[in-house]
Order: sequence, then C-alpha cells, then structure tokens
Amino acid sequence: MLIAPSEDQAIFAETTERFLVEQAPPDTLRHLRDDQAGFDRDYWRRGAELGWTSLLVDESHGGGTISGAGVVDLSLVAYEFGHHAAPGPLLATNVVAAALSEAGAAQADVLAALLSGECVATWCAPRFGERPGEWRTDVAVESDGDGVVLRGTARPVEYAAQADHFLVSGRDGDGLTQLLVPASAAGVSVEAMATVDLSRRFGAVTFDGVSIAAEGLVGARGQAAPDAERLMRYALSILNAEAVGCMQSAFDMTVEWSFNRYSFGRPLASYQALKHRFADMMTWLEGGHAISDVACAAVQANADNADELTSAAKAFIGHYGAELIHDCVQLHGGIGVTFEHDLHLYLRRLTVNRSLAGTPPEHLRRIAGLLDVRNEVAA
Amino acid sequence: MLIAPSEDQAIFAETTERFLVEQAPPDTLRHLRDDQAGFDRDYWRRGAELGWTSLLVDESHGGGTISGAGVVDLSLVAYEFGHHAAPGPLLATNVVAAALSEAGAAQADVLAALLSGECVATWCAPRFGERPGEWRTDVAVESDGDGVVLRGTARPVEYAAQADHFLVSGRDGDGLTQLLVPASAAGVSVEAMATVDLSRRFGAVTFDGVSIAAEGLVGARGQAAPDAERLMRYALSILNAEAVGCMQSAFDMTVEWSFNRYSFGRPLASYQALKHRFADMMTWLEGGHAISDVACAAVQANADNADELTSAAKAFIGHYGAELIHDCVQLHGGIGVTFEHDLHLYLRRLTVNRSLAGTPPEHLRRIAGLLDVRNEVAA
Amino acid sequence: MSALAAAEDRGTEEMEELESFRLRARAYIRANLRPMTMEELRLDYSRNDEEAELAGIAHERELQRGLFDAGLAGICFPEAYGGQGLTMAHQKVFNEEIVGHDYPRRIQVPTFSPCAAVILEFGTHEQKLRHIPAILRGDELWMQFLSEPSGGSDVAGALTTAVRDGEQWVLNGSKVWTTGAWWSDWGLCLARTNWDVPKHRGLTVFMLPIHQPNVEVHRIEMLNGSREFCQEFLTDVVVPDTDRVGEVDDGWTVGTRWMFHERMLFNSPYVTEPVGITHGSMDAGLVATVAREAGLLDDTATQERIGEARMLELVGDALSKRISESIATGTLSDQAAALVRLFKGTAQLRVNTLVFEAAGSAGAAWSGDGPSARAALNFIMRQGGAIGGGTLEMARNVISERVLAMPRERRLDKDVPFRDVPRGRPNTS
Amino acid sequence: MSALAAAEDRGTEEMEELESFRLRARAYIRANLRPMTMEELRLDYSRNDEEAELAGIAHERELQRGLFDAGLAGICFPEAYGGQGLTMAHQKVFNEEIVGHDYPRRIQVPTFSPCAAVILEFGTHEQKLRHIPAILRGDELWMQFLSEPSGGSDVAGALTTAVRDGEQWVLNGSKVWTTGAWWSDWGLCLARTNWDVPKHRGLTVFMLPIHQPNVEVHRIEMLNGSREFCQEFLTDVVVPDTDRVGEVDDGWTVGTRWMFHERMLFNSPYVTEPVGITHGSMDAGLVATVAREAGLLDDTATQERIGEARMLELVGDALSKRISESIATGTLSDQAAALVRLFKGTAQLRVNTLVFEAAGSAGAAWSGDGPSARAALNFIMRQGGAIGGGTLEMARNVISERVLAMPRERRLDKDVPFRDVPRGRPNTS
Repeated sequence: MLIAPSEDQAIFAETTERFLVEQAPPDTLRHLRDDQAGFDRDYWRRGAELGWTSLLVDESHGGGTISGAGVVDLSLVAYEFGHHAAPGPLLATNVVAAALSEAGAAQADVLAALLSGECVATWCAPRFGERPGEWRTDVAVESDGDGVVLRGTARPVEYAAQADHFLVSGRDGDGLTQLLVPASAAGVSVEAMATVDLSRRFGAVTFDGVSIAAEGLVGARGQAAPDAERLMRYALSILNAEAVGCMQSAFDMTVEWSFNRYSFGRPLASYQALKHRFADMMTWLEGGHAISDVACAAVQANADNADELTSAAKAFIGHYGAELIHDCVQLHGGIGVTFEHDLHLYLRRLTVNRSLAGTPPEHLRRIAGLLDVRNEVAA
Repeated sequence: MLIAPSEDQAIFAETTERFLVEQAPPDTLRHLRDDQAGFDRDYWRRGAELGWTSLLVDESHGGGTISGAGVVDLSLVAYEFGHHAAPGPLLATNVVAAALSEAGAAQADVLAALLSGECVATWCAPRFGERPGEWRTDVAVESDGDGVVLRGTARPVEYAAQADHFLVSGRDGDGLTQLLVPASAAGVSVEAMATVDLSRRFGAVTFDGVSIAAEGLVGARGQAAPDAERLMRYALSILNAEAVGCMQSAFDMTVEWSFNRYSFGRPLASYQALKHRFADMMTWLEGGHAISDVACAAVQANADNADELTSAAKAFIGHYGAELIHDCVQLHGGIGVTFEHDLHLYLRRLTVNRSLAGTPPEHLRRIAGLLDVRNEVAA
Repeated sequence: MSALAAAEDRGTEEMEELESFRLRARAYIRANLRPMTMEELRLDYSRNDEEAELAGIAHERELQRGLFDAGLAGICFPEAYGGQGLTMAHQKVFNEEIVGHDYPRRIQVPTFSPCAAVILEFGTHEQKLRHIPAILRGDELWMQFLSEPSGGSDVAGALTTAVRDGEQWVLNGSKVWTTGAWWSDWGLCLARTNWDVPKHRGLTVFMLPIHQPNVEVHRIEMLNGSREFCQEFLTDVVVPDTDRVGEVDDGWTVGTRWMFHERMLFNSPYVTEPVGITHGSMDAGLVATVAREAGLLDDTATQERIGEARMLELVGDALSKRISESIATGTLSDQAAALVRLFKGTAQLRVNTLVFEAAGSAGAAWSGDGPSARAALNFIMRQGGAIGGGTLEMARNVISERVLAMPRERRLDKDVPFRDVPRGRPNTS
Repeated sequence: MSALAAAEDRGTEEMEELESFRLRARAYIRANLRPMTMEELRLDYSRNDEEAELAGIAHERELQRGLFDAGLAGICFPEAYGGQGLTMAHQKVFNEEIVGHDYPRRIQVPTFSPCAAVILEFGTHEQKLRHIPAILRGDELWMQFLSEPSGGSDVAGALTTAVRDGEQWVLNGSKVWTTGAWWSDWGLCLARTNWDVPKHRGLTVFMLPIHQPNVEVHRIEMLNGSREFCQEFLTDVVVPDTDRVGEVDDGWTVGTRWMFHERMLFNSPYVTEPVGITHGSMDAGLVATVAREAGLLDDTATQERIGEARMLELVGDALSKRISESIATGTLSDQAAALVRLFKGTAQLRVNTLVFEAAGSAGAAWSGDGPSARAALNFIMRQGGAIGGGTLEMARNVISERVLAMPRERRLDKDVPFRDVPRGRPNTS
C-alpha cells in the first residue's frame, strides 16, 4: 500500500477496512464456504455506498475518485479486500463499469445499477496470446442481421452464476469485440467451477448461439483489443493489490505469533534460523508493496511501461506471495494447516489471484515478449 | 562415493588420492592456469600405471577392473579427481578407450598407447537431440572412395589441443558414424576455447575435408547412435562422480571453517541460521552421493533406467552442487571469492562439469522425454 | 527385550528356517489376501468417507486376526506374548512376500510401533500379557497421546498433568495430531507428574482407553478437507497405577526409546511394510498429467518442471536407500534419518509447487474432481508434509547438532523447575 | 556540523537560490564535462588495465579540481573548509544536472563519504582545515581502513593495535577490502587502543598516509580476475596524536556515525550521484543476450528466465525507491536500508544464475571475450555481491533485530575485556 496516502485516501481506506472488519470477520468467511453466492447483496450495496464501484467511472457518468487517480484509489480498496480476504465482486464489477464508462456510458442504466451496487456484472475475459497485444478467447462473435450472435465458452469467469450481466470480449474475425450480454439472454448457461477461495465463485459461461442486438455492443466491432489491454491492466492492478493485502495479513499474524509462541523456553522470534526467514519474508512483502504501487501508478498514468510493471508485479507477488504465506504456515506448525485457523483465508485468496489472469510463469514470458518488442522497435 | 567399497576398491581409491594429494596440491593447480597443456604427460603416465585408463577396457584388450564393475571403479577415480580438482584427461581418455575396446580393439596400437598413458585421445561428442535417442552434431561424414571425408566443427572438445587422436561421432545420413582421427591428419585444426577450470583445456576442432581411410572407422557406418548413448553414459558417470567429489571438498572445508571461525565471540557453527544451511547442504551432498552411485551402478548393469538415473544425477548434482559450493563461498565471506583461497578450485571444476554434456535444464527435459517415451510404450 | 534377544532366547535350533517361513507366508498370503496394486494400497484420507473408513478398519482387524491365527502375526514379538519369536530377517521375508497383496495397513503404525514396541520394552509382564496378544489379534488399536497444542516440536514440554490419588492417577489436558483416534481403542499417553523438577524429569507414561466419557475426541479439518487427525480433551480421566508404563517421573527414559521407535517408523522389526511401497509418494507424475490437461505439455518450461519433479523423486529414493544402509552399517547414527526427512519434505513441497505451476489457470478454478483439483488442494496444503512427522526445522536442528556435532541451541528450559520455564510472552500490558 | 546546520549558519538570505544554482551548474557542466552514457559511466574493474586506471584517477582529480575552482565542489560542505555551504536540495539539483556527463565517479565514495563526512563531524578545526579543502580540490583521495582479515562482519572486533608512545602512536596490523588503496592517498583507520575493556570501548580512529614504507599494499585477485581490492599490512606505522580523530578509546562513537554514513552511501548529501544511475546493475538484459548466442531464445523456459531477471530488476528498483521514501518520511528507520541490500543481493545472485543457465553449453567453454565469458565469470563470482558491502547474513540480522525488533543474538563479546573474548577454536590437541 501507499507509503504516503493523502488524507482523503487514508480516510477512504480506513472506512472500508472498518466496514470489512465488522462485516466479514474470519468466522463469517469460513461460513461463506457453504453459501452459494459467496456474498450478500446488501453487503455489496453498502460497499457501493462507500465508493467501491465508482472509482474507474467518469464523473460525468456518475462515477468519481478520491484523489483523481481512480486506479490508485481502487488499489486501496483492493488491498483491504486482500487484507481481510473480503467477499464480493470487486474486480468483476469495477472492470465492467470501467468498460461501460470508457465506451461513453454505453448501457447507462446498467452502469448506474453497477454503481449503486444493485446489479453485478462480470467480465468474460480473453487470455494472453503468444505475443504482447495478441489475445485468445473461446467465444466467437458473428454477424446476425443488424446484431451479432455469440458462440463458445468462457472460463473461468468470476461470479458467473451471480452476475446479472456479462461483458464478453469475443473473437470477431481478426479482432476482438466487446458486448454486454444479460445473464437472462436465451442460450446463456453457467456451469459452476470449484476453487480454493471460500467466498469467491467461478463458473464456465457457455454462449450457445446467443443473439445480441447492436445496442449490446460496447465499442466498435473488431476494435476491442486495446480495451482488453486496458481492462486487463485494471484487473491485474486489483489482483495485485489484493494479494499484497493477503501477504501483509499473513506476515503480521506470524510476526505476532513468533513473539508469543515459546519453544524450549524461548520465543520463536529468538531463533536465528527463523529470524532470517522473517527477514527474507519482509523483503518479499515490501517488494510486493513497492511493485504493486509502482504498477498501479503506471496504469493510472497510462505509462509506456504499464504492461511490463503489472506483469512484473503479478509474477513477483504471485510467486513470492505464495512462498511468504506458505512459510507463515510452516512457522505456525500444525495449527497453520487446519481449517479453524485464520491463516489459510489469505493463502486461499492469494492462491486464486496468483493463477487468475495469467500465472507467474505466463507473466514472466509476457515480460520477455515485451522486452523483445521493445528491442525490435529499437533495432 | 560408495558407502561400502570392497577392500580392493578402497585401496585403489586411496592410492589415487595419495598420488593426487602429492602431485596436484592447490598451489600446483593455481599455477596450472599458466600452463598451456594443463597437465604433465609424465604425471598422466604415472596415473595410467595406477589404473586410471584401463577400467572400461576389456581384459582381452589389455584393460581390467578392480571389482569387475569398471564403471563403478572408474567413478572412484573420478570422485578423487573432483575431490582434489585434479588435472588430466580422465574423461576424454577413458571414453575413447571404451569405444575402441567395445569395437573389438579397433586400432589396437592406439588403445595400447591410451592404456599406458603414452597417448591422449578425446571425444568429439554429439549433443542431445530433441527426443531421447536423437543426436545433434556439426560434423558430417561422407563417402570418399573406400574411405570417408569429414567436414564441420565440434565444440567444446576437452583437451582438444593436447589430444593425439579424436574419436569423432559424426552425422552420416540419418545415423551416426564413429571414427578415430589422428590429430595430425591433414585438414584438422584446433582453436583454443576459454573456460573457468584452471587445469582443463577445451578447443573447437574443425575438420576441413579430412580424409580418413576405412580402417579409421570404429564400428559400422551409420550405426553409432547406440555407441554414442553408451559413451555418453560413461562421460556422465565420470562428470557426476567428479562433481560429487568437489561438493564433498567444499563442504568439509566449510564445516571445518565454521568451527574455527569466530564472530562476536562465538564460532560460526553456533549460529542457527548457518546451522540450518549446513543441514540443507548436507542433504544435497548426500543426495549427490546417492544418485551418482545409483546411476553408475545402473550404467554398469546396462539397466533400463540408466539414462533416466544419469540425467537425474547430472541435473541434481549440477544444480545443487553449484548451490552448495556457492553457499560455502558465502559462509567463508570475502576470502572465499579470492584467488588465493582453495575453495574456488572445486567451484570451477563443478561449474564446468555442470555445463558439459548437457546443462541441468537440458537433462531435466531429457528426463521428461524419457518419461514420455515410457508412457507411449506403456500406452 | 529386543527382537534379536527374543530370537536368541528361543535358541536358534528350534527357529523356523527362513525358506520354510517364506513358503508358509507365501501360501497363506496367496490363499487369503487379495491382490492389490501399490496405488490401491495407498491410503487417501482426503475422501472423508466415514463409513468406508470404519469398514476399512473392521476389515483390517479381520486381516490381522487371520494372520494371528495362521501364526504370522507379530513376527518379531516374543512367543510368550502371542508373537512368533522370529527375527528381523523373517520380517523382511514377509515384507517381500506381502508385496502386491492386501494387508492391515493402518494398524502397523502407531499400533505395532511405537506403541506395542514401547509396551514390550517397558511394560510389566502383566501389562504385556494383557495388551500385546490383543494387539496382535487385531483387537486393540493404539494411538500416541504425545503432541500437545501448546507443544509444537517440544514433546517433552507436555502440559497434560497426572495427579496421584492413592492407587490411581487423574489426568487432565489435551493431546493432538492423533490419526484416527475416533476409531482407535487405547492411547499411550505422556503426562507431567511433577512440575517442580526440570522438564525431562517430571514426566510419566500411562495407558488409557480412548472410548470413555472423560475423553472427548474432536476431529480436525485440514486445509485439503482431510479429517484424518484428532484432538483429545482429557477431563479428570482416571488411570489405575497398574496402567502406568515405566517409573513415576521417569517418563523421558520411556520417551527417548519411544522417539527412537518413532524414528524407525517403517523400518521397525515390528512393522509389516511391503518392499518398494512408498509413503506419501511425491506424485511427480502428476506434473505431466496436470500439464496435459492444461495443454502445456509441449513447452520446454513445463518439461523442465516434469523433469525436476521426477529428479527429486529419484534422488529422494536413492538418498533414502543410502542413508538406511549407512545407518545399518553404522557409518552414520540413526539421527541421520533426519537427512531423508529433510530432503523428502523439501522435495515434496517443491513437487506440489511444480504440479500447481503446471496446472496453469486451472489453479484458480476447475471443473470436476480430477488432477486439477488435487493440484490446487495439494498446493494450499503444501506445508502439511513439512510439519507433520516432525517439522523440517527440527530435522535441520538434528542434522546440524547431532550429525554434524555443531553447538546446540541455547535452551532456557534446562536445570530449572518446569513450572518456572517461560511458556509464553510475558504480559506487557 | 550537518549539511543542514551549515546552511542555516550562513543564513538563508544570502544563500544561492536553487534555480540560479541550477543554471550555474548546468552552464559549467555543459561547457566542461563531456557527455557520457550510463553505460560508459559504469566502472568495470574486471579489465585490470593498470595504466588506464591510473589515467582515470588522474583525470578525475582534474575534474574535481575544475569543480572546485568553479565553486561547485563540496556543495554541502561548509564554506570555511572550501565547500559551498549549500543544502541537500542543491546537491539534488546538481545530481539532476550532471546526468549524462562525465564526473569524478571513483572519488565520491569513500572519499567524500564516509571519510570526509567523518572528519567533518569529529575532526578538530585544524584537521578539517588541512584535509577537507584538499579533498574537495581532488588532491587527497581517501580509503577506509576498517575491515580486517580476522573480522568478517564484526568491524568493531578490530585487532589492528595502536600503542601510545608519547605524542605519537605506533600501529600494527592488517586491513582489507579497500578499493584501490594503491592509488589512494590517505586512510581513515580504526584501531584498538585498549584490550582490557569490552570490545566497543577500546577503539580509536586515526588518519594516516598510505604511501609510506611501513604500509605495504597488496592487491587481491578475485575469482573474476578483478584486482580492485587491496589488503594493507601496517608495520610500526607512526601516527602523531594530532592525527587522531575523536577521543582515545572512544572510537566506536566515531565508528557508529561512520557506519551511518556508510549506510547512506550514495544518498549522502556529500556525494554526487547522477539521478537514475544504477550501481552494480543486475544486468538482467544479459540473459537474453546470452540466450541468443546459445540459440535458446525461442524456448519458453528461457523466456521465463529472461522475464524473471527483468522482474527482479524492476522490483528491486521499486523497492529501493519505496524504502528510501519510507526512511525519508520517517515511516521506517534508516536500518530498513538492509531490506534493499538483502533484496538486491539475493536478486543479483539469481540473475547471475539465470544468465549462466541461459548460456547453455557455453558455460563450460567459450570463444572470445563476449557475453558468454561474462556469464561464466559472473557465475563463479556469484557470491561477491552477497558478501561485499556487508553480507546478506548481516542484513538479515539487521532486519529481524532492528526493524522487526526480534530478540538480539546472544553475544559472547559483551561486558568482558576484549582480550578475553574467544577469537578462535580452542586448541583441542
């Protein structure tokens, strides 16, 4: 998280944190395992009132930021989400709201409902292709009279069974097309998928010849590759900030534990082998904070190196974050691998974030690809 | 090294060790940096008298083993070579001698000279191909009257500039052909290459239309792929055992250092963070011994899993051996990265062995390839 | 009395020849124990099918009873207590013959070793007569009441307290990490009987039935959903003094041997262990399976992961063999077993990580119950194998201090009454 | 006197405005210092071209003299000692303007900081008058005579001894890891003046000329062939008491600040440091260069290696910035610099390994002097960056003990006369 948030940002983050501490304590999270939706609609509406859904939406469309830097503000919320392993479609809703806002408040009614928290939408995102700028998707868009028809399956889609709308980035000839598809449209079906996170839900969304009128288009046909790039940056910014929140929680719990837990008459914190591991963990933690913040700032500024930095953040936090929390588990001993302990809440969240929107190895290759492109441009 | 060598094996290993301690102490090794050949011919002849060159050669061709298991006996010599970072063409000579012996004492005079240490030969080895059983080489063999002609360059070739003969495994149509080429043959040239080892020498050997009569063939034309497989197993067995010797030397020196060196009034060996690293190092060391021995035994027995085990040994020892010696350097502090210290002698030897005949990543892929082949056979 | 001593007692002239024993064992096994692959023999606790587990236990009791009746149970236990009075060599023959067949898997450890082994070594004649034959018949399944929630790696720091009351003792406290205490019969329990002497000098060992109102067994859910482990709460559990094992306050003498038998694990002469079986296999092959599902099999990075997992498995096996032989030949002390523990524990972590990496995006969410599910659950449970059975940190301590003879860590629990040993952060508020 | 205090002394009304300073600096730089890329500015000690190095040093002395004459040397040093008496903000402006130009690179550290910084803080008026202007003119280049062969990470454990002899001191001992002592003029030397008090209470700091018969400078060859470091042997070196810095036996008061200035390194107000320059760059780009040579660029495993190296570089830069800001804003103590040290040291190791892996078989033997040669030499020298400038182990101690406030390691060198501190394994023969 930011070293020096503005006063408004600090208040904003604190308000969210207070809300989450009260609404989503660990025991509640454990119970959400058996809840089909994974979150409560009223909880989500109240979060929206706190500003969770407006940060990537232009003021003229009903949105608004805290500091003028919406991505950075959103990363503060995401950090708290990770810090408390909080439930709710933060990523899904914000990415779709951003897409609608950036397309000039396409589907203004849906956007308004997303902003108020009345309605939930999610993104059927494409996957990274071989080279930077290339995308893969298993959903195809074809012309059908004035409108289009969709065929194929997107997976995994966050909160697929809970979403009222899907933003689909589908293959359309050589390009991508973005559409908003109501969950109620004929031919749409969702099959639930399993995950290790207790509160998040995923599904495979199948479009079996789904007809969508031209009004359903979000932007021009075949031109959505840059949109996908931008939405992916938002998604990665949220995933990264969340994961850093998880790292911080696990680290803090374990430092505390190391002072309280005695073995052979001494606190764990007095054993040099463990002290040195805490030192390593702290560098990973601070490295995670640092690269997440730098990457969010670059996304906000639409900087040239925004992709490289988000990928570096995703790969670093995914790998070292998991190593950090696993080592926290190790230092807790047996209790750390039990369901009744809280540590795994953060491990679960981080584990899923690690594998969403490109695993660490995929992002490492993406960085190599970006360097390659840069060298070609330079040559 | 073997946990329970036979009495004869123990005496054999000890004799070699005594000889090396006397003939190749660290100061001598440091001076060899400036010696063009990297070893002394007389030293090598005396080593041959100790039995260094006979172990892979059939008794009927003048060879002989200690225990009946020549590969295992040779691994004892190789271990001592690594243990003392000893100079001399151990790998090169033994592999060529094995090839000549297995081809029915082809070139009996050369074989005899190799056995006595009068003459040195080396292998222009092929590299691993995409899949198990496939080979790559940049030397091509073509028919030329009754004989053949060679074109291309082999690199890196151990002791290329010092060798009197080259055993070449060259591409011949779809297969490989093995030939023995005198260093003096017209069209042969050697360009020296650089390396980090102080005593070993490497070169690139170019065959610029070198004509070789049919008698130069070692085995039938185009049929040498299985020979290459076998010779590569010998080469890997030697490289692995040597590298384990390096690990043992570095580990022993560093354990000793940790008891002797005091910091803040306590020996390094009393610091838990360091103790735990010694524990890790010891598992790698013992793991290295274990897999090297198991692999040598499998090569000796021509077992089905000999390739898988040698590759596992090569990858494990290459990676963890380097990590082990590097950590030994770290525990020595500044003095460990100076030329006047002895530690780097073992680091240099191991580093070169690690990268010869397939790097650890290449061997990992080879293991995957072998598993794949096995699964295909099973399916 | 050691297995060897038992055999010598009997006199070698009357002892069954190895070959005749082999034929007898083979005949019984082929006639009575159905063929099973290694894969089928592997225990999978993650299913959580309570009924199936109870049926499995009942089946194993029957198998054990069959062996007992055939004169094949307790090969290295003395005949006086229902065993066969044979040698480790006979047990090894049996271990060879049992390969590929069903056998009572769950009740080898900890019932035969360390529990029965400890009773055999420290129990009174009466205690042995009462329990060893019952154990060998499959009538009594035992658990170790050893670890405690407060204890971590420090088992001698037991807080469970036994207070003497005439000819009986009253126990209070909690034990944890017992596998399947809910279907076991007896617990071997380490308890503190004296708080006014240093840690190791105030412990005593007791035997107690698990199924009694004053013992509450709670099943613990692990991160992969497994509920194999239990925690027990002991409230005023009454144990007659005749169920004490070893002397009062001398429990650590028993404990030291107990730990030794625990280290021996499947190498114990009291344990049947099919040759070649692997415990907690590393599942290196899962990397390729999962990568195939994810469509990543062709990339070289995945191939390196597949190769690395297999390499670790092969080195682990080779190391295990080397260290066993080194211990057997006396080249290394039995403490060197910690090298295998550390290597395999670390390798297992790494393999679980490689599998998860190979799973690609399926690590986030998956359909069905296949390899991807296992990849993800094994990943979040990754440290389980680095904690259970002694943490890797303890293994590193053992290797550096016991094998390499480096200076021991400073302990603040020596030479002071146990009640004065710091057991938690002082209240700073 | 701190840089800030110096500035305040002078009174802000007479101080040069930042913008006018910027223009003056820019004008001088453009007119006098030739353009140089970051790559050209990077010092490469592995060449071992003695003549070129001496020429470089002579050139830097000239550059420094030019700056001095132009009123641009010692921006934060007091005017009384030849400096400009300006602020850290002025130094930052200078650091911005100097980007892309030649400047006296080698003599920033350790001459200006920590050496001149320590003299400024603890020297007498006479000492400062004698040395600071000479330093700012480029006439005196200084080295730290701090580490000792016996000392490792424990600099306060110095064995170099100074014995008082009337108005002078006689020094004997050995110092090591001085960069370029063979072309330097003066050494700032920590020596033991009292063996009968605890370690930190018997040290004193001295200044001494390096080029004198009683100081023998030996150049050390490193594993990559570099001979940048020296060891010095001091035999009966006579130092007048007037060249003592700070009080007798109070050298650790000086030493503590000395260490502080050393931690500040290139963030010191006394050091010119072009904005954006990287020290000991990780050379992440070398992975791709080497892989291209080896023909391995297309495989995904190599791509992961390229990406990993770049990732570590980017995170290192981000972390460095974050920690600097955290220290500047007081969120973290200056000890948190150890986080950057640890991260970058570890990352550098890893990058060197990745480069070597990408080199494939060229790691065994190579032709020519290109990237493959660098890959191999950097690999065998891999730990250099994890040792020099404070080991990573010390960084881990600092982070856990000073930043996380975990209990300090037990030290056997406290509260006992230094002569009684164990300094090696007792003779057991």
